[in-house]
Amino acid sequence: MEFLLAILIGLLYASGLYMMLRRSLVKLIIGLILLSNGANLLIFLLGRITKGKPPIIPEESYNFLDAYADPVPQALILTAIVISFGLQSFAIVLIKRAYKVVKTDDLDQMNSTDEFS
Amino acid sequence: MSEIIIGTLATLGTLFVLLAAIGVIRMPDTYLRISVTTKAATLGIGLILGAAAVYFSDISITSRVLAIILFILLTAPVGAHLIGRASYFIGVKLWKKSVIDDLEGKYKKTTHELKSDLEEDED
Amino acid sequence: MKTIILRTASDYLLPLLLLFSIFILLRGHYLPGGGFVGGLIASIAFVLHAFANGLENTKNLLRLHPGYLMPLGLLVATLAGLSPIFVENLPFMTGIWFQEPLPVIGMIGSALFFDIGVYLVVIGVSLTIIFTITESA
Amino acid sequence: MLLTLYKLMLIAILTGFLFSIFLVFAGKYLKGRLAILSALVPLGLFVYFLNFSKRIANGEVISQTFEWVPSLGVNLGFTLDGVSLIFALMITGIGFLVFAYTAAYLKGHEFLDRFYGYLGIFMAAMLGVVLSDNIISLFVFWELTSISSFFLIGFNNKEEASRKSAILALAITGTGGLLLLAGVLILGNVAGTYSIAEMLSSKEVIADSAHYILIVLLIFGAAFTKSAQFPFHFWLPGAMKAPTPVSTYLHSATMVKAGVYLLMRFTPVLGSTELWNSTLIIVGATTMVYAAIHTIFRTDLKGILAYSTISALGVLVFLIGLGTQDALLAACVFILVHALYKATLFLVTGIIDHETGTRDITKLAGLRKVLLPVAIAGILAAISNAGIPPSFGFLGKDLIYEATLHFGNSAVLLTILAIVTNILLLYAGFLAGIKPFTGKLPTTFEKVHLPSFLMWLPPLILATLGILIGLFPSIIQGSLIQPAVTALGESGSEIQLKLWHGFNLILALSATTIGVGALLYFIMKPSQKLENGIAKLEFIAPQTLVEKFGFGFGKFSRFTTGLIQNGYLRYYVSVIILFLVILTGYTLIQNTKYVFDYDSFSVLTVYEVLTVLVMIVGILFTVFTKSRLAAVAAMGVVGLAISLIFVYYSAPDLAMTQFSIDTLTVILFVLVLYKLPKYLNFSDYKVRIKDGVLSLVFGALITVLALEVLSEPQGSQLTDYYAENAYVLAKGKNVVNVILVDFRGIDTFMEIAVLTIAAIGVFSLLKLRLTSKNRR
Amino acid sequence: MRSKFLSNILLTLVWVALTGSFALLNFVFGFILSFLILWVISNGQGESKYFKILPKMISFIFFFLYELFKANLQVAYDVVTPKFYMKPGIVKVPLDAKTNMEITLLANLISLTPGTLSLDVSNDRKVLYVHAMYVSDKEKFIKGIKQGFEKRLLEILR
Amino acid sequence: MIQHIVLYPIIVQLLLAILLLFSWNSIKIQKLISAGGSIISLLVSIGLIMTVWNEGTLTIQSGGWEAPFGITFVADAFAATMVLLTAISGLAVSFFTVGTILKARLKFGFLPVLHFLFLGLNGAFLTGDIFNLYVWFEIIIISSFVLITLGGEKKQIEGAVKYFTLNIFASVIFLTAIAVLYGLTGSLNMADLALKIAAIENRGLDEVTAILFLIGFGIKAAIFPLYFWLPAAYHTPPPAVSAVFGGLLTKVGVYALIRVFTLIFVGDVFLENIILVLAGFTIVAGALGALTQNNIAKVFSYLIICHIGFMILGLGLYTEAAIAAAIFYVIHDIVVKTNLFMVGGLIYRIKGTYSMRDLGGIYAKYPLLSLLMIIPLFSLVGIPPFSGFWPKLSLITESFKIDNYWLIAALLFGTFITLFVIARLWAEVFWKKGKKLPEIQNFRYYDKLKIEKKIEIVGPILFLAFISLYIGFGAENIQQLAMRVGEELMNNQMYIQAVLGK
Amino acid sequence: MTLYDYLYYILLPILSFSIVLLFIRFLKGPSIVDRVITLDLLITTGIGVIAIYSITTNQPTFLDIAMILALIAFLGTVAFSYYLEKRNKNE
Ligand code: NA
Ligand code: NA
Repeated sequence: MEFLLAILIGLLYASGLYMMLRRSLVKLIIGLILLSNGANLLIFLLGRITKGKPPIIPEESYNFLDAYADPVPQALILTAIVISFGLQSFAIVLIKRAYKVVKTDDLDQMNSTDEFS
Repeated sequence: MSEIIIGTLATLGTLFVLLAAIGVIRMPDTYLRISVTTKAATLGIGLILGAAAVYFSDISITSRVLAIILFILLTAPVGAHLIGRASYFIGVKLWKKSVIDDLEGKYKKTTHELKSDLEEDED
Repeated sequence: MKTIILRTASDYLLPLLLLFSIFILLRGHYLPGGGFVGGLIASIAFVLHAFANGLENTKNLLRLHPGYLMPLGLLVATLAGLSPIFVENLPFMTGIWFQEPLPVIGMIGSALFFDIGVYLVVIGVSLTIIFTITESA
Repeated sequence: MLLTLYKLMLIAILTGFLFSIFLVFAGKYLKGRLAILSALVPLGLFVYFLNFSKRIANGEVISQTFEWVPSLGVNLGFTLDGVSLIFALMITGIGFLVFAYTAAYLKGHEFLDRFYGYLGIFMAAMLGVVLSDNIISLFVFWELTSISSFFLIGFNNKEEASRKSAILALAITGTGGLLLLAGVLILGNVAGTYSIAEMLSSKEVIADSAHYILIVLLIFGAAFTKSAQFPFHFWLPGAMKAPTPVSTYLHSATMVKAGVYLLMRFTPVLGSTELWNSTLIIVGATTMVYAAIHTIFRTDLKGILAYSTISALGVLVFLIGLGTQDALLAACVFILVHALYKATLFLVTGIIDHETGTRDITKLAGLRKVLLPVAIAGILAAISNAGIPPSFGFLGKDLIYEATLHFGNSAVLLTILAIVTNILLLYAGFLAGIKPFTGKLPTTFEKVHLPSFLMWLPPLILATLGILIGLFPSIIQGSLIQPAVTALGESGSEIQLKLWHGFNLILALSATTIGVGALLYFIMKPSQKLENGIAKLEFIAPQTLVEKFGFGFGKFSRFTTGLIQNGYLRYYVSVIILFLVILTGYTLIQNTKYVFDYDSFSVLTVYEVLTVLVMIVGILFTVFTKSRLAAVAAMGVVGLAISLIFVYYSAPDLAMTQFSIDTLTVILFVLVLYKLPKYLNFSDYKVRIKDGVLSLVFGALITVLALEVLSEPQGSQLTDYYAENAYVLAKGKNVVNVILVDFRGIDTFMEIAVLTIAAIGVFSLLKLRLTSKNRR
Repeated sequence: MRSKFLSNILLTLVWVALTGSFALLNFVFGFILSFLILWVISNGQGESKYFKILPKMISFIFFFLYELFKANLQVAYDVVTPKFYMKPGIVKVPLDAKTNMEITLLANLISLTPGTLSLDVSNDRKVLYVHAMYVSDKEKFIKGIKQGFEKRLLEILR
Repeated sequence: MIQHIVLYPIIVQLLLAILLLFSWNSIKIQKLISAGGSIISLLVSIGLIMTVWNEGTLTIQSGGWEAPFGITFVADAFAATMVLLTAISGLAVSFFTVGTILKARLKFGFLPVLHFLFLGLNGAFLTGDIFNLYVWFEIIIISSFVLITLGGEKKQIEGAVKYFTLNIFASVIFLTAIAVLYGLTGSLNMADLALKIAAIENRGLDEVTAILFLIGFGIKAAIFPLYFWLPAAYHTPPPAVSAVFGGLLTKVGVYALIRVFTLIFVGDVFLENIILVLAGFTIVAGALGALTQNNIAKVFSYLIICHIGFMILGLGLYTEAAIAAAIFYVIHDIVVKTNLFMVGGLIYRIKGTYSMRDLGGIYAKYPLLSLLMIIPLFSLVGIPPFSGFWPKLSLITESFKIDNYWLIAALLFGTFITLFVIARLWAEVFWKKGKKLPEIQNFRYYDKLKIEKKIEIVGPILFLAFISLYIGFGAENIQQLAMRVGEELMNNQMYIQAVLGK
Repeated sequence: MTLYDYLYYILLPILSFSIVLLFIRFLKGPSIVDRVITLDLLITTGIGVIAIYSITTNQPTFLDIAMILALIAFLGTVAFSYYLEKRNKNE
């Protein structure tokens, strides 16, 4: 499964990047979302995955009785997911605003700030 | 004994879910697909969750299972209603072999106000 | 959306979801859940209400702009984090606990208040974002 | 007592700075009285330095160090020896006269206070240069002279030409300054000290060092630019845009001599090598001849003086290049000679300009009738310039010929060059000092008045000095010249400055020079035609070349900047990714084992494979669908699949959060989307393929990296610690949650802060509308 | 007032069930919590009726489960067999149900039953538009709904 | 516990942000809180750096969990210096904001977000945990997104899209690097990582991770060829925002690079060479860019890039003296760049334009103000003995010591272009005769401002100018500090010892 | 065959297969409504998968996820409907 996940993560990175290389602002944001999903899964995978053993201490016990999954990557990803949510929601609104003021979704038409003046 | 109950519930549930899936694939129009999914899946999931409840046979888990079922029962039909209605707005066509469409022309285009036209009928 | 079906359903879903959200919040320390998901569910409750009844009604229901929940939550979390400094001269965010556990919630301690802070902030944030977008839509 | 005196040396330098800071705040209120009072500053300093002359004459070298930035080896180390003293006196002495002159010259000018401010800074900086023993502090002051020069050249800054000249001068001298910086730093490193005095003892080490050539070239670069040596000379004529006092003070008497000073200062450290001497001789000779020839083609008095100044600077560099005791002696003397007569000529020119409103030599004549004291000054200066006995200039010229004549094999050639230069310089001096005053006074100038004594007295004093010293060379011989030559490392024989050496070859050469020069003056008539003639050659002039280079460079920078910063976001992303791919790819390929421990991987099951499959297709669908809404919905599917993966692999909290957030994101998208235009496919096929390849390579890289990492052992001590303590110490059983609110609570804290900020952002982005009313 | 109290009790029960702890303290906590929630959200809401008649309700639940199962089989059969026997269409069903609660419950129950889907209620609340898979006879279909779900439902609710 | 003070800069900013949010409806109160809070913040930072100077590196384990299990906060000389600079720059900007930012913007959360930004900066400097650093980075970027878009004008949005995309992209790479790091070591504490990374046998993976950090932080630091977002965006927001961005934001990237490459990834010659090459190109590319622009804010933006190259160069040279020089440059640059954009803001306020073509005549009309503005300009160029001069000494010397003349050439080139550009700017903006520009409606020209407003604008510039002067003329003290930092950084055992006690 | 094997090797794959079927409909569309429906149904099926998985792993914890899924999935449908209605009104 690790092998498959590694490929899946690669695909997430690749497709995220590909979307970022399009000219549409919407695609750009979708690309960023795919990328951050990829990064989260990468943390998950590289933290080593364990099946069916959530890191929750059983009732009536002070300690794990059995094997358990590494909780650290999970905590990290949780934080990362929430943070990306904040950024994504801002990004989505940015699209809206951009369309309102620039009147296009086409990124190629948003380069006035790079022009010589 | 409980194993048999669990197995049966889970099997039935799974089959209903599968049924819903096949239904969604096969049904010829959107409304029919909505129709099929809401029920089959609801029932199926209810049964599967029931199996889980029996398996764990713990009061807190059972009540949680009941809560999930309750939620699904509450939300699934509302969702179906909303999306079905929306389909009509955006002009999703009925299957060509449909026999009747009482809704035709009853929505006001701009406000989505829905007429009953009952007075007209009574006249 | 003008549909009584949704409106009626949301009236009943609202308290149910809120209850549920608190449940999720409080059990986080023992089982999956916690302030974040709890807060999300609470905000979903209000969002549903808003979809069904219109934003104005939901805002009236809330009385206060949801945005104020953000500093409130942050303040709760900060105070929870600061409490060890003042109480026992321990580092910021050190957990301090009451002696006796409560049912469901378990041990009451600064971590719980911190989670409540998270809960409030998440509600404030989600509602602010969704309401703002809906309003300007 | 001694100590206080020493300390004064720092204060002496600071005086100028303090003076100008004082002017910044008080200048406006002092304007009327300011002028004369200001002149007291350089006068006081002149007297102060004069006080040292006796001790210097006795062979003392006064030095004092003040710590500044000792951790960088930078001290304010000051040394007063013969060379420094000559320069210090020149700076303060001529400074005094120029300050006084300015009082009248710029009388009533609205920015007079600023002008004095700049002059004050300049004077202080220049003193700093000539007194510094620490080469870093020398550099510091050196740069300050360039900067103050920039402000002075640009003083009439409403004129574009003035601004342009200021920038050009700064560009050239600034470049030189940076070369100097590199030079002194490398030199300091090689020598192991930044103190010039200490370097003297490691002369051999420096000369033998592999970096000797580099050091010398860098220092040459600095000296040549500052002292306007060919081909860096062209900024100087441009600098004449500055008010005349500036031209007098900076661009003829003092600042431009900083380069000469630098060469002199480093002669004992770096000199006496083939590289050093030959380069200086060649550059100096070229400059002196080239600039001297140029004077013929000028009609603007200041232009003439500018080129003759360049030529004189060439002579000085040439003499330092010769490097013999004779030559260095000649250099020391000639510096003074030149300072006296050239300053006079500039001041005279200033008066002419000020009173007649023109500097065009073809129009000026007969002014002796209206400006007699000025005429006297001019003529005296011209005499000294010409080297006519008994002027100081005669002494100087003698010494130059003395030096060239005794310079081994090339003596003849060098002497001829010196003669040619001197002839042309004589011509130039006559033009500036005599021509305007002789002949018939044009009617237009009849109403010209003699200006305030503040203006004519300074040149007269300088000119008179030029004669007096010639008559009584002993005034300076022991007190100034001898110590200076000693300081240059030539402690050989005692120096005798005499006007009369008897009839000898040198006298003959002098006579020839004067004769031919005078002849030239009577034959040649400066004219606009000549000036126009040389203008035709401008396209190969160094200035043109430099300007062309500058222009080309500007074009080049626009081109490259436009290429790099082309405005297309996707291109930016590509470049960054390409960079990443190349670097990491290179490293990975070099180090990868490609041996994966498949056994340690968990088994594939049907439901997992199907989940992953759905996810893969979902991703592809998101990427390739033509409908935005479908793409958004597909992201929902992807999110669900990820949640399921989290479920399979024991991460319930993650699954919950991932799912709820994905749903929320989809909702936000949906709420925003309907106002947007349709998804358009902008890019063509080729671009898509190119991007696709890049993306796939990037993805593959990440996959390989992941597999590589997985094949390494990992044991986290965190995990065990958390497991042991989650319940016992942190009183929670959901370890993930315990980490989130306790072990790593700050992460979560800031995560909600991020959310808060994002919400504010969303709120303000959508609600805040800047209207024309609240826009400003 | 009474219905509010009922709601409060009901929510308390839900809480207790969710938490799975029947300790007295948990009841009290659940009650206070529900009270607070109801208080928070009660602003601007009209009276609402909660389940009054328990037995009827239970019988209704069984009736519904039976319908659900039966209809599911019917639909299942149609889905898995190659040929479609259905005659779908949208039917206008006049309503006797009046209150929001009544209409909503009815509509949802109809939707939950396989083969039928409540599409919308007219703005004057007089008519429910239902999409159905089998409308060979329109009148019979309407009657089925009115006699079946609506009647039983109203019995409970009124 | 004396260690509490490590977290005070963070807590103060956090409380400020919260208070500001509570006072959402009253700009007046917000202004008071922001100004007062910034002063408190400065005092706290001074307290911190003095404590650190006397007591050595301080650490505090947040939550009381011993390292490496909790999140450790570490105040070494480097971190304390950066915190102090944040406070200084923050104080100036906070006042400048009050004087220059539109009411409309203030009503929509400008000040709270500004303080959130400072919070993020302080956190990033003080944390000793790599993932926590990521979180602080996110605070910083989201605040900067909000600040850069606040007002939502066309150019702001266009710039923001690029700024946003590339910065998020950097975060993703950063996160990827963390994933790899955790996958290799199972640790997040930076001191612990230093030990564990050193023990990894597969140096290739170690190197790849380092490269990922280099690129992730490099984007944020705006080094070549990763800096595209900066010229696209930095000139678009109001000057108060550009001032914080120009002064502090890119420096966080530099900070992170220096931190990571002196603590965790140590002694990789290949990487050091890459960093050197990039530094050289950064200097040159930034300089070329600055040469081409006519908008003064854009000129400043490119100069930021150019000078980032200087700092990175110090890192790449990787000697104690060079690192110290980089630190000195950072100290100088934060103050100067902040001030520079405020100066730009003042110029804008005077004439209503940023274009050098239209500007002019300021020196004639406002001589004292011009002289004030010349201080940051001179410091920027590093005209000796102004502040930018000193670090170059070591940079050149150290480049010479490895016989890399290209680097010296790049340094001199960068310096020269800076000099040239600023001279041209001075000539165009201050000297040139002012044109009569069409009056902008509702624009509040500097002339027409009340004296209090003028003080709010000029005061911060004056404040930072004084600090610049101090850095230049009191260079010895700064150099001592920089050398202490350099020494601490080059001996990462000190850091590890302080955090892990071993 | 134990109950575990039955659930794990037969039912779980069947449910996953259902997911694939649903996903095919998702891909086919044709209308956005179809996609929304299938998305909803996918989530519901996901709940089933999770429930079975929780039995096979003996981890009741996973049921909590099912709970969240059930709650939140609905909101997606509501939002899409809201969107479709609004877009339609605007056109
Ligand atoms: Na069939
Ligand atoms: Na139905």
